[in-house]
Amino acid sequence: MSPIRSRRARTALATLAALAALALAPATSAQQVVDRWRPNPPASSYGQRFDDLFLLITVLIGVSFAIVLVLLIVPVVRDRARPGHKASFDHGSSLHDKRFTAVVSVTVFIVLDAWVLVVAMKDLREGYWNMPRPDTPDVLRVEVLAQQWSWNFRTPGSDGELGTPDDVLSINQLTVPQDRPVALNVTSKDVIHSLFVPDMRVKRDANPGAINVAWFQPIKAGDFQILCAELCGYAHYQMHGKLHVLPAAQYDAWEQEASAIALAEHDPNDAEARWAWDFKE
Amino acid sequence: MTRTLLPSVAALALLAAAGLLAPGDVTDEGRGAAPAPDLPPHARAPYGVPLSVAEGARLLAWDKDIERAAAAAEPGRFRKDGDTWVDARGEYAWDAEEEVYWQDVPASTLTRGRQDFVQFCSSCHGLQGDGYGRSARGLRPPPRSFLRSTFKFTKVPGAFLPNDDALLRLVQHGLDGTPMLPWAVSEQRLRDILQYVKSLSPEDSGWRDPTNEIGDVIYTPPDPVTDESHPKHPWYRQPEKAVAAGAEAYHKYQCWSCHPAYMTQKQLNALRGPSFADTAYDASLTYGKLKKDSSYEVLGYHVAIPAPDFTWHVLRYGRDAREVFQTIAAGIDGAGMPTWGRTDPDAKGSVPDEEIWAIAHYVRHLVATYQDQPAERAAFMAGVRSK
Amino acid sequence: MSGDQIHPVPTGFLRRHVFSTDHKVIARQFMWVGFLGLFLGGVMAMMIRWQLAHPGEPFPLLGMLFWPSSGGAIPPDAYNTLFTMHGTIMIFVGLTPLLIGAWGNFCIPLMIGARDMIFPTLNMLSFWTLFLGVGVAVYSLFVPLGAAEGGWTAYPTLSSNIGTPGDGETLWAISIFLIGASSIMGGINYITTIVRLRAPGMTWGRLPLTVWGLFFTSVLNVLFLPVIGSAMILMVLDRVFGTSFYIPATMAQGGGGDPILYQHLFWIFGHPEVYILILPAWGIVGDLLSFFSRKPAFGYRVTVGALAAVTILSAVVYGHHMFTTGLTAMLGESFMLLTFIISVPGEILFFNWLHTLWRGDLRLTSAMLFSMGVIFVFGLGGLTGIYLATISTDIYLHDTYFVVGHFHLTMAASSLFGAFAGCYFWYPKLYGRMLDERLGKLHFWATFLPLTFVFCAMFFSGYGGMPRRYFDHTDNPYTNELQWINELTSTAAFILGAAQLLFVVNVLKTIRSGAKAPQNPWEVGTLEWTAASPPPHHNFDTIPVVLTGPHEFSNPAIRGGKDWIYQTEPLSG
Amino acid sequence: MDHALTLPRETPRHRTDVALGLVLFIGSWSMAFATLFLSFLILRQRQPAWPPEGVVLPSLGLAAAGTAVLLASSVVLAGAVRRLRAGAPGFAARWALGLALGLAFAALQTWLWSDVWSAGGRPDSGMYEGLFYMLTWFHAAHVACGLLALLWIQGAAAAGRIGPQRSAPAAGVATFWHFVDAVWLVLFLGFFLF
Repeated sequence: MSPIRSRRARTALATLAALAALALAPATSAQQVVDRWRPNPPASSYGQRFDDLFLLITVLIGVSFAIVLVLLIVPVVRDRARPGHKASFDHGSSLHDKRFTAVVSVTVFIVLDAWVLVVAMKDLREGYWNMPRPDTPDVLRVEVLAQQWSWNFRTPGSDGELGTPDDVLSINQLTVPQDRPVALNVTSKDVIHSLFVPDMRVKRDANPGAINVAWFQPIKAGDFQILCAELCGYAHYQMHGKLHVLPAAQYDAWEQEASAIALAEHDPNDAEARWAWDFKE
Repeated sequence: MTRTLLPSVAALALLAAAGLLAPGDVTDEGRGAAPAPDLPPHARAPYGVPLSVAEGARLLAWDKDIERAAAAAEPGRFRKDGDTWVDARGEYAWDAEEEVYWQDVPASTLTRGRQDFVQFCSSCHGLQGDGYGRSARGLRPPPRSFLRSTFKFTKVPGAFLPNDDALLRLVQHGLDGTPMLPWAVSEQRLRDILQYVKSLSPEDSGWRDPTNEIGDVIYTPPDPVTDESHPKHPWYRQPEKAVAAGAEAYHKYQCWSCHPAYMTQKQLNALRGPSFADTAYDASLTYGKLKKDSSYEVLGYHVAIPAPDFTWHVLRYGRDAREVFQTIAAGIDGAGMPTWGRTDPDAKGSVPDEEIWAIAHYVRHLVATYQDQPAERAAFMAGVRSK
Repeated sequence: MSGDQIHPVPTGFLRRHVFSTDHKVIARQFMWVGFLGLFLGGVMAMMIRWQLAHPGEPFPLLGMLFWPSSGGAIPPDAYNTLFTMHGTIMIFVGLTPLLIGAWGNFCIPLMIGARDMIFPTLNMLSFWTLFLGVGVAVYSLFVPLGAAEGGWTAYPTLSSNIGTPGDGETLWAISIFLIGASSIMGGINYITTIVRLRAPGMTWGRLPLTVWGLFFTSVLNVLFLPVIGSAMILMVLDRVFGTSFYIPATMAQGGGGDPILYQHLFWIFGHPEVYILILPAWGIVGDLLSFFSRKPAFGYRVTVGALAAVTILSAVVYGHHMFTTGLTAMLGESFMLLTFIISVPGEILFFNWLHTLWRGDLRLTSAMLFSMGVIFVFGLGGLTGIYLATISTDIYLHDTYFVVGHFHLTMAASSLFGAFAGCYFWYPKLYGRMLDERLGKLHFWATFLPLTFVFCAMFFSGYGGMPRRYFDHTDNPYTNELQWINELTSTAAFILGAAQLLFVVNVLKTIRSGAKAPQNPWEVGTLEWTAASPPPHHNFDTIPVVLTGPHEFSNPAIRGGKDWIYQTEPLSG
Repeated sequence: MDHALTLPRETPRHRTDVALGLVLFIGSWSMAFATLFLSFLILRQRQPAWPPEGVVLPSLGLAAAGTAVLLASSVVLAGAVRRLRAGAPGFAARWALGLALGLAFAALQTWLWSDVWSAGGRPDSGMYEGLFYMLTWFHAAHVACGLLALLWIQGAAAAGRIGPQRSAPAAGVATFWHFVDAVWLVLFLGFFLF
């Protein structure tokens, strides 16, 4: 890099660099929390597809941006205005130039866009939109009713039928079995919310007056965070819950117990409590 | 100059339409067709919501609040006349024949409270505070109706109305396991909201009924497990001893008549003494009971909330032993949980304080070990339920 | 009036300065409203960043002023108002007036060799309608129950009176309608002026790229702002007269509407709106890169073709904002494909810029630095758009900080750098005084570095799964792990905010004691530099006759040792 | 309006400028009407039954009468502009007739509203009434602007500022009126007839 001639400019840049360094030193408040900048490893069957496609796009974009940077920095260094230095005269309107631009843009479209498109379409067909068919035996149907600032979940309980007295109702807590597909029906009572489970790589808007379907299949047991991703008012940030994924055996025990308790708590003449709709496959 | 009049005229016409903006107090009645009968009142899209409160309210005041206000107020505002405070500004007034203090809450405070109430609370508690907001349909437990001035979790014994600080702490704590959030709203705005909520109590009931009395949080003696001033107490720094005593007390005082029992029938009989040696309990011994009489009414029909099973349900206001102690001691008004503790320091509670502390520790033990631990819980309950 | 009819110079303070019909005065009015908007939006951004980095702590200095009841800390409803008005003010009161209002009004007549806009009264009306809209928006901040709180997108049913009672949201909708009306008037004026008032010889092939950018922006303005106008009318009727166009049947007795209808209407306008903001910046950058590389803009016709393609395609790609809303599979995938196709003209434009720089004779003035800043920032922003155009990655990334980083890089940074480049380049012509170059370069680096850090850090927090529009990320354990990124981002954002003071100092210092600007400080050939600085009321004594294109730099045919030529000078041979 | 007096004869160039500006305005604002009409069709299609049973139907006769009156006023105004451009007498009279027909339409419209209002139909009493009021109010706002413009041209013609040598404003206002008329036609077919 040619030395920056004026001394004052150099001192200005130096102070700026110092300021930036100060800013970048991480503010170390008591950090018992594990700091991360990447999502947790995927916990759902099609979750890995997102990570792979994200990596692919990052690589493609990284390379393209590196090329752009080179094409940006070289002129600044080499073609800087100096006495005796001349610019080349080129309107770039010749046929050769137009053909060159066409070729470059087509190759960029093929390399960058078409490749990503193909992978994305495959992911959608086989993963995100590959809803479990209604007759698959072990699918767990879950009805999610979002409301201003909490999630109401409803699972069929041990009899496997929704709309029966033993359905398990819970607020902000959803317990699902491992390695079994979970089909979600998501809707809302009042404003638009969005069910977002980062570790399962699933997100579905809960629109009032409409039922959206989504699905995921947990491949790992544990507790995962449920968040709301669509602005829904003042406590949008407090509208989070926990997704408990239990190994199959533990889940069955839990489901028995939950159904028994739900049955014990069932109050026939309290129609309001048993909100339900016929599940949309 | 006027050659291009059209766009500006269009803009002005629009603004004229905008002038109809604040329809002011267009209440539900002010409009034509009544809502369809089958949908509950809240289902009407609330346009033209009245946001201002016209006149102030005269509400019951609490003498301790007045003392605190007197201490904090500028000098000379309060003076003691005999044994009653006199407020120079006239906000607090002593009512001679009812022997109560009244507080005249100005309309401006109620308006601010109303606006924040509509903004934050109406989605569950309803635009009229009747506990039936848009989001309230199907919620169990249903949101509190402020038209009946009974509050379950303020830690104030049922016979009394909760004071402002108890209500404030309840809102800031939120009720775990329910959509009632810990509200991050500033204390000043919360107090205005609470004044508005108090003003919702109907004529001569709640804060408008002079025969009611405002009480403080239940008397809470120090926790023997952590009380430094009595190091020689057997439970001091030994919570497992308190838990063991708690298990015994829990079953001795028949908490299991509403809550589930956590002992086999044999152990229970042994604990309750020879006269009950061969009692056979009914099948629901180890489940929370759904008491019809302890249910309460929401918009015309009964709602029964089962007593929580401490190994399963989330405690709504019991994050630590102290909060559980206060809930047991104060009881839950209108939910069949009596006041077990001492309403004031010199009275005698139906259960000695130490026993209540023991039960509190036992309950916290059950919650800590079995909640969200399905395997352990299944094993424990299987053991209890085996004859 | 049109043609070479010189209308009399207005006398009297009102005619000359307040209700003036001179496009240069109106340009200054728009510029100052734009600067006011950027300042207001900037302060709100600082408050938002403060709340994200230090949740609950009182905002220094201004906190007690605005929120005494919470001791200076920002309450949750005020936070929602902050990011709603931050978005609205930055877009409609900051960038639109500055980029399209100020530089559009100033550059179009001067660059095409006209005396004034074709409808000067409509031009004046356009400013005052915007002023009215801004007034209504500012008034809505002080309405009981606070201003709009539904985000700048204001999706119903949150923006209906179910989600946000009170008049704030209604006034917000009215102000958007008025600002939209002002942009429509401006659009009509710009298109007719460019079509009808070009100087003799100024063929479509000799128009500077800035004018092309503004032309396509006006086309989009004229076509798509009425769509948001109608969407706002439906919302106002919902809120004030109780109709239920956006309120579904399950929620209201008279219901039957569809909140998704609003999303479609909003984004049919929304995506062209972001192109409305970027097209002028693309035009300005296209020109400035050629001016300061002393080299013709590479592939002038291809660039204009790319701008036209983007304008046409911008109408059909809006679906990528709604991938998770429940579009049918076919609709979602077709929008994905169309969004990828619209990235092609963007890339072509990009290559032409880089090709312009290649083998040029770069004069690194601050305007040039800002233009190259746009290349860097739009490169970064545009490329990260691919994550969001693909449904399978957008399902995870939608409504997270990744999206915030993306649209700030493309819409905020690129348009902002284009506006700053315009300021440094045309300020001498507008005010007749040179802006201080040293301060300009310092302002560029002091803005560019923290800005890149802030918006790239948002990619990391978005990738980590931090949702958008959260009041307090420490409330749940998952986003609490990303809080450290918030703290860094906020620190850098405060530096970025402070850096803008350099520009304020530069402008204020120059008004009083800036060096007198020669007629053509940058040795550039477009028509506005043939007029004096600042140009007289009627711009040109005689309407110039255009003989050459705007980018004839380093043309061997130019004699006299110069490497540039006025558009009015013939290219011999 | 001091400017007009000092204005020389209106050049044909200026006339096409105004024409282009007006075409752009009408093209732009027809997008607004198109959006509202499209929303009307979408919302109408979402309703279980259209028109919902038990709803108060606005009387078709009144709407048809309004359409006829509006069409008539457009024809009359077009004739007036042709006469103005040709320099023939009778422009002011025809223009006044057009204005009167416009006012008649406004009266019919108000009568239509009062019918529905008195029968209890409010904007919030259902989707049908909501759409009815939305479409007619928005159109009526433009009829009001049109009437104001017609009145202004009538005044300008009386004061001599509008004449054969300066007819662009009149032509412009007439074109805007035809636009408002066309919108009403679409609205009449879309809402009242089908």
